[in-house]
Amino acid sequence: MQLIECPWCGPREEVEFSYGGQAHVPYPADPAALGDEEWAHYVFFRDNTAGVWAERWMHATACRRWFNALRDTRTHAFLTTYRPGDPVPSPDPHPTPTPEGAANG
Amino acid sequence: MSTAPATGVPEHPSFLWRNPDPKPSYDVVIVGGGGHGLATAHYLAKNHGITNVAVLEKGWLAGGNMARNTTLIRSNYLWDESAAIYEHSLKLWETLEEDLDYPILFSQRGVLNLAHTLQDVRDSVRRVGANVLNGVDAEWVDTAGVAELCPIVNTSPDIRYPVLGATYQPRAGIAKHDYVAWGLARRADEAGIDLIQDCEVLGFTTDGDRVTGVRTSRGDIACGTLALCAAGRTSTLTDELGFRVPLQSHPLQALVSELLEPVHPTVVMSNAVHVYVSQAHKGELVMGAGVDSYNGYGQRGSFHIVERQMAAAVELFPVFARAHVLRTWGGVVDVTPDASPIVGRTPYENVYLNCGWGTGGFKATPGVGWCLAHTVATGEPHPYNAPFTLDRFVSGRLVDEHGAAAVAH
Amino acid sequence: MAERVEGRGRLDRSRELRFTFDGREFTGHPGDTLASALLAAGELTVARSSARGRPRGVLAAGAEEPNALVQVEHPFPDPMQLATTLELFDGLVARGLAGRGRLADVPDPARYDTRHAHADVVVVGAGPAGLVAALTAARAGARVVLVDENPEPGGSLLGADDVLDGRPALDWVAAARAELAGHEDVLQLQRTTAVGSYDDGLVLALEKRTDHLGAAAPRTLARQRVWRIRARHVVTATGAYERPVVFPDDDRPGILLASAARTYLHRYGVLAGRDVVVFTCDDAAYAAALDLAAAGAAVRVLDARPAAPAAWASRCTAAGVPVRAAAVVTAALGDDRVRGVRVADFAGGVVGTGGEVACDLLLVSGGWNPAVQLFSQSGGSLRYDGDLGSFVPGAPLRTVHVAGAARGELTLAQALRDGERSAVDVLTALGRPAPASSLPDAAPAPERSPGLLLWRVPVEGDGRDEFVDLQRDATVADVRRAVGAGLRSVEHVKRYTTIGTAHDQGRTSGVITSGLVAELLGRSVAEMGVTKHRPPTVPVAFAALAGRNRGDLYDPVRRTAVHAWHEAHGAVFEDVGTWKRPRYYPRRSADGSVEEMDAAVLRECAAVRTGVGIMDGSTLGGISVRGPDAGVLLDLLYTGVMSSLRVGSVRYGVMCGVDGTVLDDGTVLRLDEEEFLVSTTTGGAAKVLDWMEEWLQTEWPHLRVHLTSVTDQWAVFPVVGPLSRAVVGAFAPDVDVSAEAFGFMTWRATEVGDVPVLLSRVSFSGELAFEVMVDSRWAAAVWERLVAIGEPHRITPYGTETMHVLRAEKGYPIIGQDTDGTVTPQDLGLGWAVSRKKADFVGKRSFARPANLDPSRRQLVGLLPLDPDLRLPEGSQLVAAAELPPPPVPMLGFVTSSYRSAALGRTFALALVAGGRDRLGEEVFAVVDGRTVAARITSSVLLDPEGARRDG
Amino acid sequence: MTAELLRPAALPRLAPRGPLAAWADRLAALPPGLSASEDSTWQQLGVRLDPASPGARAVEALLGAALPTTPSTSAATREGDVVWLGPDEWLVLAPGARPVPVPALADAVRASGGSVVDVSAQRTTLRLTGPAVPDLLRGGCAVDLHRSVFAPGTAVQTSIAQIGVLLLARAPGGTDVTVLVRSTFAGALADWILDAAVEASAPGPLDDGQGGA
Repeated sequence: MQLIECPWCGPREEVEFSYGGQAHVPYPADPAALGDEEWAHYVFFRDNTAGVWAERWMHATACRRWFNALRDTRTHAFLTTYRPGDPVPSPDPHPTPTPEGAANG
Repeated sequence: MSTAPATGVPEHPSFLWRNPDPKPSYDVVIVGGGGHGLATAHYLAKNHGITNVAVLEKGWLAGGNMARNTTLIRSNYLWDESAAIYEHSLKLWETLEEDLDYPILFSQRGVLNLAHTLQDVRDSVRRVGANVLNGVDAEWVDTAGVAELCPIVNTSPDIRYPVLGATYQPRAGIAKHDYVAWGLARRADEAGIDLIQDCEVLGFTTDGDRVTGVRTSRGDIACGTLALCAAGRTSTLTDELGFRVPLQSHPLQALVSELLEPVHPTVVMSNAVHVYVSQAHKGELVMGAGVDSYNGYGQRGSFHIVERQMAAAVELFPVFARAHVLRTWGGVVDVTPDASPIVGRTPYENVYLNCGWGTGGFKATPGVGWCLAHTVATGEPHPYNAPFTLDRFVSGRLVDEHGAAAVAH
Repeated sequence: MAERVEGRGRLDRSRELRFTFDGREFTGHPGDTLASALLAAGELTVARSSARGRPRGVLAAGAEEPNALVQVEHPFPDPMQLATTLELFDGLVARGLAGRGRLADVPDPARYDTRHAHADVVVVGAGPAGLVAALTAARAGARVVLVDENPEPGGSLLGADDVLDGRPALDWVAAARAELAGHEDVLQLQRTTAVGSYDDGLVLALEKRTDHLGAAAPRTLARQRVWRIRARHVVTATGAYERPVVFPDDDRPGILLASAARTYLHRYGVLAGRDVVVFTCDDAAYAAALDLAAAGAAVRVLDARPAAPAAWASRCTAAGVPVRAAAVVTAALGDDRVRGVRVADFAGGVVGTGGEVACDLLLVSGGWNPAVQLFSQSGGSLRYDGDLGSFVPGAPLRTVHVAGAARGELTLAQALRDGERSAVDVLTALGRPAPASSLPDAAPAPERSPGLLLWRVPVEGDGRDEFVDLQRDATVADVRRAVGAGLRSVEHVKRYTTIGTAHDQGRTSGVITSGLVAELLGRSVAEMGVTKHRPPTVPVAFAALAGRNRGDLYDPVRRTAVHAWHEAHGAVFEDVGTWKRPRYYPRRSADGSVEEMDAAVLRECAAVRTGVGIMDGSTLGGISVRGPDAGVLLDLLYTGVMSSLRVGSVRYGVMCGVDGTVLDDGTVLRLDEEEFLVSTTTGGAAKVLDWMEEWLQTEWPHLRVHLTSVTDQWAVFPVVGPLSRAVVGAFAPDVDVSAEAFGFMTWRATEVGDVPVLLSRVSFSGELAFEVMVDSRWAAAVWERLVAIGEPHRITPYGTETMHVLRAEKGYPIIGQDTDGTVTPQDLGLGWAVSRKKADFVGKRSFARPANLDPSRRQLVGLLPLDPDLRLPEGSQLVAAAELPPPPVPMLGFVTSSYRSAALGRTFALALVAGGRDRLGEEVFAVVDGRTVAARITSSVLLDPEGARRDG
Repeated sequence: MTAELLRPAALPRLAPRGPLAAWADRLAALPPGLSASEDSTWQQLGVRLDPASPGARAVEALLGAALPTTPSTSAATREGDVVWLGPDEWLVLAPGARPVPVPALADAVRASGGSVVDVSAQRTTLRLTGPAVPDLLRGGCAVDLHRSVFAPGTAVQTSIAQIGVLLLARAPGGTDVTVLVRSTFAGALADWILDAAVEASAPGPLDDGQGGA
């Protein structure tokens, strides 16, 4: 059970969050212009990276904000979290240090 | 010779397989030495006489999900296509012990899927109705029926979500996973098929729309036909081959208790009070619940899933209060958007795909092995696996086993 | 013969505890474990082995004990306790287990609970290393949690007679405990075992709070408590387990680990034998030999190594303990218990000839296995240490540290230094200055000489009686057979032989098995590795992990503001998600008989259709959508246009997933230019708010709109029926409730008394209806007033069952009952609610996929059984012909909703049928209990299709 | 003719009722060291606003307090509190008898694209006081209540068991906490507290050194 660093509230127990799968998959600008295959790839296909990838989380029981995270799916360890709209940080080899502040930020 | 190591569990044979080095080429290369890969090899030899086959396993044989699942076997799935392939698998389970000449402890003790809400009851009656019309043995039992089939279930009307009844499939049950795996492996090895362990696939060699060989940690191996049976790690292989599959790999946890005197006669599953549990032959309770929400290849999950499962277990089975969790672990299950598998063609002319089984992999083992062997041997999917195409996600003709779980009004 | 000796042990000999084991009466003292009390009474045999029924005795003194599994019968059946860790209490009734425990067949009366705790560092193990680590951190002002499995701190010191600062080591322990108790920010937990070490410094520990009190345990106290300790650093000072050497008949009662015999002497005052042979490959066994000799036993030592360690040999000579080096035990003699050993020379790995020696106790030491479970669980990799002959922590982890014997630092002095070193590492990482070092002086102990790596005594023979895993009765023969079968991985050997799968998880057998397999394959032990360590470290009761999430607290019970009224008026409730919703209100007649559901529902339906009914609709979701772009957001999410809705009006809307299937539906009120009030289904409330937030925050953050849940802010009471206008008119006299002034699908705001109320002409029954919305704090009062005003019209409260019938008579679908996640708006006949004008909305593109355009899709239709009195079971499958062909039988669809209708005077149903809307009038057959029942497909709107009743 | 309708005037005044009305007597009988009292009369306003906007300054003037921008904190206003709920979201609390004028607040935020929603009934408040409160909360809430990180001004949105709550620290160390809970979950929280109190009523066998008060 991990501590997840909400970009606003700080580190919180994993049960407080809900998962949103792969990040940075924008809704198509003009769905009507897409063929069935392209549309299916938006609706059903996502990466399934075994390693570091960008994914989405939502802090469901507190600030209720969506944010992104870089996480290594092999070890489950979070590298960093960042706000939607912020650029994807470079995968920092050193995972998020155990938080200095207490669990309630 | 010494009797079986534990209380009355049959002994393994004194020879299982050869551990050969990989040959430079094979007619068929199967990537993944789990239950599905071994079953495919067995049926290639048994049904089609194809034995110039290699099964490549990156770790130890049947050490992935085959060693980590909760060993449930049933075919009472809702949609016609699912019922067909799972029922075909169940019929093969019923003769597998003879076919393999191996004690797989196949026990048809029945499975109860509990209903706790009025919508559960509607969904259950619907599923039972569809099962019967698809030739699957299924019946709806009321609360008293549940108490009769499994007396330790708490059928009191006062619990948080009272049991309103259940679907019951008498022919469903459990089997001993490693006995099944070793039985399949021994038969394949006997037929001359090479089971290659510690052999990780690192890449492929291709020629246009054909794959000509696999690059592995134990050298390059050429192949006539390639079958992918890597379950949770399928995406790593398809990424290498340059085509996408709609899979997400999630941790799926399971646990066992200490050995207990027989107390749980059947298999019980519940969605609303989320846990499923059976008691294995040796006496340990074997339990599981849902996947962890996030993607993960760590073969472990978050402990709050186990705690929630324990609250459900004690709620449904008060007598389990002082049973003890002896060991917890996790597998990596590949889930598709419609919770149904993909078994069939790929963009490569000589490559076939078997994945997306999510939490249903073990029960499908003989069935999918049989179908994939047919598909590899004939180049044509069998009617049982024909609906489970990769391109169903484009047409929208899903086989949506997810859909039913909704809260009404 | 094992017996109690005077002047030793940490017992309260003034009090006697009576207990029963295998049906016989015994006594012990407070401070005893079941194992020590049995040994004190000369009882060596505790169980029969699971497969071969051989007698088994206590081997160890702690959690690594493989044999002494017992079933507790009183105070309450507990299927698997270890005699070596079960604290003795008066009235205990237990029996030896032959492998399988027995569960009680009555519910467990005990309470269980949990506690969260936070610390800078959690130290696991209050032995010498752990105590120093905790003291060092506490003195630096850090927040510390110290957990220890024993009733009192001290760890290995409890089982020895070490000296610190010139005084008994346990005096130093007592001082350390007192000092720690003085620190406000230190939590000491005894009888608490760390069972799991998870991510980011989470340690799960199980505290046994009242087990040692037996039947005297107060009912109000939780018997066991799961501690969730979130710490920034973890120090595991969990010591090491001594391992045996395998030899023929090594399972006889009366064979103990050397350190265990020493513990029984010092901690429990039990001399485990009078004529003792100590067979060792390691220095540590000499201390046991000398202590037992000092207690009056005749002891001889056999050291497998070419030469005995000089310092220990001289101490033995001084104590009259003969030592024979280069010698091994080649068999234990005696059937029911050990009565002697066969001894042989051992040089260059070859067993020579030898003789027999009588003894009543055989102590064994093959070396030490550091307890690396928690480090390994935290993701730490292990490294094989050739000197120790065991696996130790490999590369260090950033926040999980290992100290003392758990890292192979086996002497007391090393443990103390390593405990301090680990605390200083933690303090450095925390940026806290470390206090001055103040370690106690350990009396000088002889330098440790290298141990001999000996997994088994290399005797001839089939290995059938050389036991490796005593609990599983697994032998060297089984290991050989596994390797012979082609198995190369220790994971395969474990499953083939079941070694390491019992409660002790291979603590004494795991490394030995890897050693044996390595020898058979000619490979190194490092290459073989050991099987994976998994939580929990010791078995944990299901109920302990369930904690207080039991009964009504298993899942929160969600109640509307009017719940008390519903209960008081005899409502029968239904679970809808976490809500309790009234399903119907059965009448109780004077003779005490209670109205059946069908009768109650017919009555409630008739009341609504002919008079006036009132329902509690407060469970529906409510979302305030506010801002200049509120309309834009709704247009993107609903299938229809919402931005054109006028202030004062209401519109029905459907929301789809990206795949075009129906997600939820409900009404939308436009409160003002920049504010809409969206209502959702009960089950959809949380899902829809999350869905809207996800799109707004991650796809359209530019939209100026805010979402707020107001589900619990508003209570909603539909007042329905021809007489509803009279009741609502009287309730809100300032509002003109006439049809002309207050049109369908519009709303009016007013005040009743000084309470703001919102009325809306929304109907889910086709009848004239007004939804009364009020601040939920005034809900109970408003409901009671509506009921009082409606009393002359015999206003009737109705539940979900009646609501279902009324809406089904009008063909209105219920999301989640008439849909199953694969159904589209078009399938439900809601094409009118799908805009053709809008360029895009979520789900629209999927409508154009081949599968969505397939005419054979299942569509919602009405269904009238030819027998008007037969109610089709909901969920029944529908087939084309009366005669059922053999399976698989093609199915046309299924019944989603089915009721008895007061208004229609018959039963009716709704169903999803392939190409249903093109089959109106056709016959189809429902399969009920294996036989077919004919029914006619009709339009889904069976009552007042022209909507004449809507305006009353 | 329809029957003579009861004149509304003849009916009793519409009186509000808190969600925990049916639990009041049981909550009043909690063991020593733990007391719990409901107050559902608070005015509660959900405010959404860009903290850097002019509207924010206007709101601060109206409330007599700076809008807290440090996550999980609250500030005292003239009458009550303003609680940080998110990067552009606050909950303004005021006594029911001395409410903040909603129209004035709405006008203050509108120009800056903000919004105000009356959510006074969405949550009720339960004040927990006494030395046994920290141990009670630690029985189901993962928030660190140590005096160094949980003191007046701390306002944490979290959960107790599976019930979402907002904790307002009224004293260091968690011996005086105002708990805001969704009205329809209030009964479930009260049941949870009453069940936890079974243990709090008996003297704990172990001292609890969790750095309480």
